Amino acid sequence: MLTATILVPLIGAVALGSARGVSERAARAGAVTIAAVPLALLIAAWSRFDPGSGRLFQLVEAAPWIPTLGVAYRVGVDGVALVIATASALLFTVSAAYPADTRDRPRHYYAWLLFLEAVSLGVFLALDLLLFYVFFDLSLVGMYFLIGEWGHGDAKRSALKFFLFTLAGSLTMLLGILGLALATEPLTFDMATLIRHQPLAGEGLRSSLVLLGLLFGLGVKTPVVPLHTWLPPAHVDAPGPASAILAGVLLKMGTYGMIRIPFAMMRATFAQWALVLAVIGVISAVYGALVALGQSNLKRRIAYTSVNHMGYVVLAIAAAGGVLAGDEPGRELAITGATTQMVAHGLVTGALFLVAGSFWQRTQDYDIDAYGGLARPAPALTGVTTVAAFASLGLPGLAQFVAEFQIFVGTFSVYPALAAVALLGVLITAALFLQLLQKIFLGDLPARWADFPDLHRSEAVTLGVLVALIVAIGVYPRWLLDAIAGSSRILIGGGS
Amino acid sequence: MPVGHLVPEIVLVAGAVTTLLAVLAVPRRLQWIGAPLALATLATSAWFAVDLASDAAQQITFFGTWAIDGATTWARGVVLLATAVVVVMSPEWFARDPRHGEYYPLLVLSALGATLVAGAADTMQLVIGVLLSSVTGYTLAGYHRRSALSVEAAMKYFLVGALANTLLTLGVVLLFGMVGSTLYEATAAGLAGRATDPIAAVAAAAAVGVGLAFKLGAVPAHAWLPDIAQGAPAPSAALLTVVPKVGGLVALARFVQLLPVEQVGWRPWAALVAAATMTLGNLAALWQDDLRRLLGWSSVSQSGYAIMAVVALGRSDLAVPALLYFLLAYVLANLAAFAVVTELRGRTALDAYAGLARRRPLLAAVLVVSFLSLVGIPPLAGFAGKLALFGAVIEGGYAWLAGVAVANTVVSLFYYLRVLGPLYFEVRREPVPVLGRWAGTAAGVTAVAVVAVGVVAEPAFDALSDVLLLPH
Amino acid sequence: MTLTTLLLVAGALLAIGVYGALSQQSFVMLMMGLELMLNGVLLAAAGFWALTAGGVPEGQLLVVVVLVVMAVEMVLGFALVVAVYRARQVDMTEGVDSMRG
Amino acid sequence: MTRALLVEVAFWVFALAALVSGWRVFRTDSMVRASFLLLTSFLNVGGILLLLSAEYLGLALLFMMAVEMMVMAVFMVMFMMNPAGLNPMQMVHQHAAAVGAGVVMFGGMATVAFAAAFPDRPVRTSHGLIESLGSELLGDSMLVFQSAGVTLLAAMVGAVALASRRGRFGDGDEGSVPPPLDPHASPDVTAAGRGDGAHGHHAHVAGHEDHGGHGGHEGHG
Amino acid sequence: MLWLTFLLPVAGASALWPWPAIAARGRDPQPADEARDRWVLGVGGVTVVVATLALAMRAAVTRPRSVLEWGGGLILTLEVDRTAAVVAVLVPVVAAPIVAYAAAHEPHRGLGRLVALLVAFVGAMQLLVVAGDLLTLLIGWELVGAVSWALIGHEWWQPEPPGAAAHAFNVTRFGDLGLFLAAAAAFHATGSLRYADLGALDGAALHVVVAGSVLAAAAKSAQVPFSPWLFSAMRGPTPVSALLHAATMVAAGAYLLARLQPVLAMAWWFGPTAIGLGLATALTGGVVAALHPRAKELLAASTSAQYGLMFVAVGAGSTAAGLAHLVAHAAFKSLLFLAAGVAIAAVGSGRLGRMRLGAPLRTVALLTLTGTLALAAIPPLGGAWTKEEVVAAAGERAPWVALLTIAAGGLSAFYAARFQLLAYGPTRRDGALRHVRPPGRTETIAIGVLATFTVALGLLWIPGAGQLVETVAGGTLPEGRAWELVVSLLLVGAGTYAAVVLARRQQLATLGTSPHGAADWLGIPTLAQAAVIDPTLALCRTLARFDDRVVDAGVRAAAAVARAGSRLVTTLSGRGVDGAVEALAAAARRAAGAGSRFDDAGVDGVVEALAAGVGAAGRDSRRLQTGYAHHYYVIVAAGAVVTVVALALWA
Repeated sequence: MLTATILVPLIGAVALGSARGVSERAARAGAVTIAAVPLALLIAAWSRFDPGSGRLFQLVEAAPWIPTLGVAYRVGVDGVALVIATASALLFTVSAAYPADTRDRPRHYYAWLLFLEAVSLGVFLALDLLLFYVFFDLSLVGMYFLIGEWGHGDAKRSALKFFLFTLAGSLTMLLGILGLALATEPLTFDMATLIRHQPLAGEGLRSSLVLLGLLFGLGVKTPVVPLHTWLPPAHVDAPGPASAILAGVLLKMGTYGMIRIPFAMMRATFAQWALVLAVIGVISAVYGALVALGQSNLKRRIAYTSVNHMGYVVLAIAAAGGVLAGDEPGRELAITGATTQMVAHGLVTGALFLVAGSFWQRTQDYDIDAYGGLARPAPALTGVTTVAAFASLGLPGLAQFVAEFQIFVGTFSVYPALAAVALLGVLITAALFLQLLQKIFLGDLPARWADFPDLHRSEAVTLGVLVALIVAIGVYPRWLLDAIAGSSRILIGGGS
Repeated sequence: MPVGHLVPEIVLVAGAVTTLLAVLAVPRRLQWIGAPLALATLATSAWFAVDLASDAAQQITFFGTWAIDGATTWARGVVLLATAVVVVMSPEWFARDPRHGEYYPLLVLSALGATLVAGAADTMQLVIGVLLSSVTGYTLAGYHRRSALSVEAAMKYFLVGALANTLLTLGVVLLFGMVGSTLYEATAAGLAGRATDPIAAVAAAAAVGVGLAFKLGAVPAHAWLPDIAQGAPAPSAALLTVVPKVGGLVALARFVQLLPVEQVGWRPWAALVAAATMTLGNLAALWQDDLRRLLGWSSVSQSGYAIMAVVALGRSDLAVPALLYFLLAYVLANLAAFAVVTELRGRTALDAYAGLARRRPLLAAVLVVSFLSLVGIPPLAGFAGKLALFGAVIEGGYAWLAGVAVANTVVSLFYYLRVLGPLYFEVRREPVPVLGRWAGTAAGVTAVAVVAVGVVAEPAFDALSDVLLLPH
Repeated sequence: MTLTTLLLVAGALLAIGVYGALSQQSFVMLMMGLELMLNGVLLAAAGFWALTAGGVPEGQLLVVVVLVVMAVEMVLGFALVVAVYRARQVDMTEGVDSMRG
Repeated sequence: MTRALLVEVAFWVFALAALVSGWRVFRTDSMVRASFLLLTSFLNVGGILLLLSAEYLGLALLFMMAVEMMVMAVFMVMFMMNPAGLNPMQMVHQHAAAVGAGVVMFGGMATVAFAAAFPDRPVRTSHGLIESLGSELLGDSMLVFQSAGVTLLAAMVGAVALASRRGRFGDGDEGSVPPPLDPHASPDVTAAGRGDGAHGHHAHVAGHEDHGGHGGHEGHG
Repeated sequence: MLWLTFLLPVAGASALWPWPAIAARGRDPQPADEARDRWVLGVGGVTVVVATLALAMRAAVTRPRSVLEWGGGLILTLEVDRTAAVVAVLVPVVAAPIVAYAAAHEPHRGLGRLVALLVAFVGAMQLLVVAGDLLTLLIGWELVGAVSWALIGHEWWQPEPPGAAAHAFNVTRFGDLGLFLAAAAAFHATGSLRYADLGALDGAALHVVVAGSVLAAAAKSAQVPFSPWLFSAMRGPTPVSALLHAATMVAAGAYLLARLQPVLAMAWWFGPTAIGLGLATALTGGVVAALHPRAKELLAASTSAQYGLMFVAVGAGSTAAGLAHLVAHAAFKSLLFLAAGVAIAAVGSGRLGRMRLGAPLRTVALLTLTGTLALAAIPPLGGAWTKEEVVAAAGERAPWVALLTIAAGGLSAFYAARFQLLAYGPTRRDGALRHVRPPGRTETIAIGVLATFTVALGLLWIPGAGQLVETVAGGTLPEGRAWELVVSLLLVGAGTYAAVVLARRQQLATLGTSPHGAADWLGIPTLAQAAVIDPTLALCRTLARFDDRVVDAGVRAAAAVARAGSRLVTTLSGRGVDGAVEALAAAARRAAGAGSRFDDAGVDGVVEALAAGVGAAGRDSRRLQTGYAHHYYVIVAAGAVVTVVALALWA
């Protein structure tokens, strides 16, 4: 079943890419349909997933690949992976449905999108380190072509920078992965085994280097300050749906990887370095928020809030792994919160970037100061953006509050001072989003935007789905949290 | 005298001679006959090589001068495969040259030279193999006798080669002076004993090392490679950027294992050469506006990666598999790229590749696969190769070298994307004429092989898991 | 005539050869430098054969191999000089510099 | 005078002659003279080989080098400008670097000569050495020998392919150019324009000459 | 069931919001539509609020407790204790007339949203009130803040309200951080967020919880130094000011302290802090209210001051007194705001100096007077009783605390009189009876209802009422001392008298006309602007620029060094030994050039700089490939030497 979630979009991508004479409409309809299949499969997987079973990985499917090197095709889920994968599948479906300017190459556009979906889901479902890396790297290729071909502005340069920067990260991570796997005897890349055996435990310098390699690689992708500079240009120049996926799915690979690999497989070493990571997380959170407030470009501002929000995730992960024993409830909360934040941030920021994409399609202008009073001509757009903005600043009743509350409460158990400093980010985020709303939607309406078109039907429907989920998680998150919490407990307890 | 252990090579000699005689006999319209004959020769040799690998144990044979271990077998296979691809690319390219018949026997002899280098277990044999590989190489490089660039490339190839071979010979003579024999086994034993001292050993190893660096296109004897890639006939460039390397690398790996580490610090030296080679190659490739020259420099950098495996020899079980697998991956990807260049009639200005994806989507796809494999993007062959290399050096205690390689890989991505970006993102309307059917087929086949070898890597790694690199 | 003196003479020949190879502009003169180097190698090989290896036949073969290297390199070298001259009317290293960078 | 002393004196004579003539190779104005000086150097090394009881090899070297140097001299006369060295000329570059490299080379070899401990196993007798070479060639080292044969064959084929002025089908280098970018272009274009694919055969890269153009040889410097 | 007090208003609001748009069916609104909309929204809104009131009363009697698993170990608890019961009932009681007033009084544009948000606010406030744990409290706490933002910015098309709304939200959110911290500390220490488990706190966690709660409460209740946000909130429509920024939302701070008083009091410093904050706010707020030239701002400052009094009461340990004053204040202050709204609508300006509507709006003026008297704490109104209880509570602590409280009371008498005299005082002699817009019937009734409520609280003066209050609110009321009552009444009288005298001299309106003077919260906003907001924004802009280019300085410098190095190597090897000296000089020149180029590089990212360095190294390394074969020979020779060294060195 999980294999199918990867294969269906992959086959779809190949089919769509090689088909002839497909109209824009048909390509989009086909892409949405194919993109929705993994979503359906993952929902089905969710129903079969038993969070209370005490086993970390479930629904495992495996096949030999390169047994000589201990590499196998292994997929499966724990609660963390399951919810992130499902959210990603949803985001892909929504992004495919969101109208985009495909520049007369609809087949290729949607084929790359589906390819990206396949490999992104692969990252979250892989239970083999090398398989994980394979998908991790391929996601860069897919995104490179999406930004380079369908981006705007200085898209080629941004795509190049994105690819170079993140490849540097992923290769460093590869070195870490190798360093970790080579410590096993016999050689294996099986995640479950590595979690069970904790290779490199207590091997001073070597394990520290491996950990730093892993964290560097994953930190680039997350991104944490100061490894974040690829993010703003990539976001600004990417088409709206690609931005949504970049923020909603690709960034998660970094933090998901942190939970999956260094956190779970190198618990002792991780605990040694957790404080450093936590400080970096706090810096990312506060710095990202401050820089976001200083931006007058809509997409850059949203992009930097991603740095802020992912900073919380990093902080929570560091806190959860900061000690080897003690404070279990708080650390569980931190991990659950980190995961929830990944899901929530994906939905919220995805929605915000789709909105930004709508702006580009209408006006080709991202300058916040150029707008004003758009609430009059575009009330629906205003409403959706307001909900998303409030979700992003962590208003209760919307998804991200649940996550951030857990993160702060959980982190406080281990690093109270850092949690307190990180809270400032919440305040700055509030300021920057209110200012954003005020400058774009409220106040005087410049004459040139008098007939600014409101959301089209397809935009409204897709954003509506996201908003509905944001509210659903915010109001009653139990269905989500319970799926995660079982795995958090096991991860904190160190079992497999 | 176990002549059977040499059947693949004997077949090559016989085939080369037969082909030579045939092309001398047939009229100019039929000069292409050399291609099928050469192919048949290569195929027969390969068949015997496989046969031999399954029949004979891995051993040093022929009075200690010839190693028929897994490494030799693998090198034979890769060399024959690469040569066959080049043979397929050639007839259309040389269609205008009435005397291109001799080209095919030279290709076969070049393959023989590389094989002899790879299998040599005797320093004299090594020198002769290098020499054969070199002289055929000079000729292949200069085969466009009327093309200024072709003869220039050949001349520089020769000049660097002659100096390097002289140094190699000097090193071999010094080694002989120390141990009184040219056999590898005797050399290793002699050097390990206390009879010798580090000074002469270092001098000899340095001379041999620089000599072999020429075959690899490694620093400091790398300068010929970009010129060959740019100036030599495209099929020759395809051959010379890959085939001599296969032999040279196996030979280097074989040779360094003879040296006692406590007297000759070959491991750090190899690491240094690897780092310098990959860095120089990548840096110099960055701003090339000529695709073939870019490929040449990239080829230099790929040698640097390959030498990483040499560093880890004896310290990691992965070293030999990594070396041999990476060679295969590199050879396939590089051949695919040159096959595309050939099919595009030698089109080489970077700008002329912009918008190719819409005019020639399949060739563009081959180029993408080839370049991404050279970068090491999974699941292409280059990825598994680099993975094994990184694993080997990390296990061998040279993690910093892996770090250097990572940085270099990122840099290399830049120039590959300088080609691939415009290839896909720009729109051009000019027609893009191609050469014919065969070079395109070669491009397609090698690209598919790059994917297949990467995805289905297990057979290769399984086969390589018990490969020996005699006499160690 | 000890091994040391032989090696010194060989080294001197090699040194002169290296000097020639590096300093001569003309291809032919440059190749003479290489020849001179090989001359030194040859001397060293013969010296080793006679003084350290106890006259094993391999040593004689080694000298032959050096001779082969010498001959083969020169043959190809001259052929290339001819080819370059015909294609470009150039016989010096400075004349073939169209490919650089 | 004992035989040993005689050998010693002969060695130094040969050695000095080899070195001096070797040095003079690069100090003469005429290439022809240079090639004869090189021959002299070789002949003297051949003499040392004879002293080392390598009669066969010494003689082989003498003959081979005599022939080769004759070829070289003829070559000078036939192809090269300033064949007879009538005009004084100094065609030298990067002189200091070359001297430095030579010094380093000598230093290295001298270090090896003085400091390295080579085994001391002089050849016992000159008797049967040539026979042993024969049996080595066709015995233990047959592979090397045969490979060398193939290499010589390849060298011949290659040299002929590259250098012959007349081929079986007319001009030796007719049509030996890369295919033009545009298949419909006139067949007799050279590779000169290959650097610029966008302009096909019309472009010329500065710095190299069409083979057909008889612009003559550009001076150096 | 308890959830309904939250869900019902929210559901009602979501039905009311789109009503005008649905009713208009896409047509432009007609005058008849307006009347119908007002009727529907008013009746609908009041109905929902009244239904909520019924639910709240039921809950106040049954004291139910409800638990909801939120997942991941988080549990939402609703719990009604005595304190909660009082406020839960109070909120809809005050809200009902205000909603009716809003439906009748406010402009038609956006009316559906306004009424809906007011109703939704009731729900959010109820959640805050009935919360039984810190998480639920935080949810309600932030929700009312968000609704407050939307309501202050109700007239979003105007230039000012959106910014004012953001200001109010940001300041109160700063306080919310305190609740986050409190929740985190409580969870860390006890593993639970429930109020009931907070008793187990001790040590650092206790102090964090107390400090967080006090911070949140102070911000929400507009205590010094957070008070200015309440001025921003005055940009909202009058009903909003009446409901949120006078009667209820602002009350949340005082309510929280009262609700958690037993826990908070476990920290020794809680009492002094709360009293200090409260007194400071009461006195400064009194001064500001006495001086401010605008009606709503006067009332807002007074609101801060009155909540200061409640802080004093709770800090002194008498939650009952604080709670009683909270109720009384809710009644009269919402009344006064509605009255102010009528006055502002009548003259079209918020400036007190322009009003004096006693003659034209006699009914409203009389109704207003009840509120003013209650604010001034003149018996027999309930406000006076509750204030005296606060004074008594303060006196329990220390006489000087009581005295300061009494002084604050004197100030409130002064500004109450000032408000009454200026807004609804006798008409000026010079100004003829102007034409003013009279209030509608609904407005008057709404004001009347609140006035009735205010007056009804006078029943507290009946002996024995104190016991009833103790029963209802819990805790004990302090015994008042006679001297306190006497002094207090004297000061009230003095304050009133001063106002009347100033009014006679025509100086009452012109006190403190400067907007930046004492009337503007003693310069706190200016200070905040200069010390917090401007530096933060400047920091943001600087960081943004920094992020774009300066981070790279180090990287760029490293790149420059690498570049110079690579050039050096290149030139050395390219030119041979002869050129070495020359090359060194050239490299130095180029390094200098690189330095100057570095300045010109302009805005570039970290990676760009690194990339530029690598790229330059790439260009330079190509120079190694000179095209001359003899240079390649030098490279080989040098490489051989390096090889020898390497092999020998690392053996």
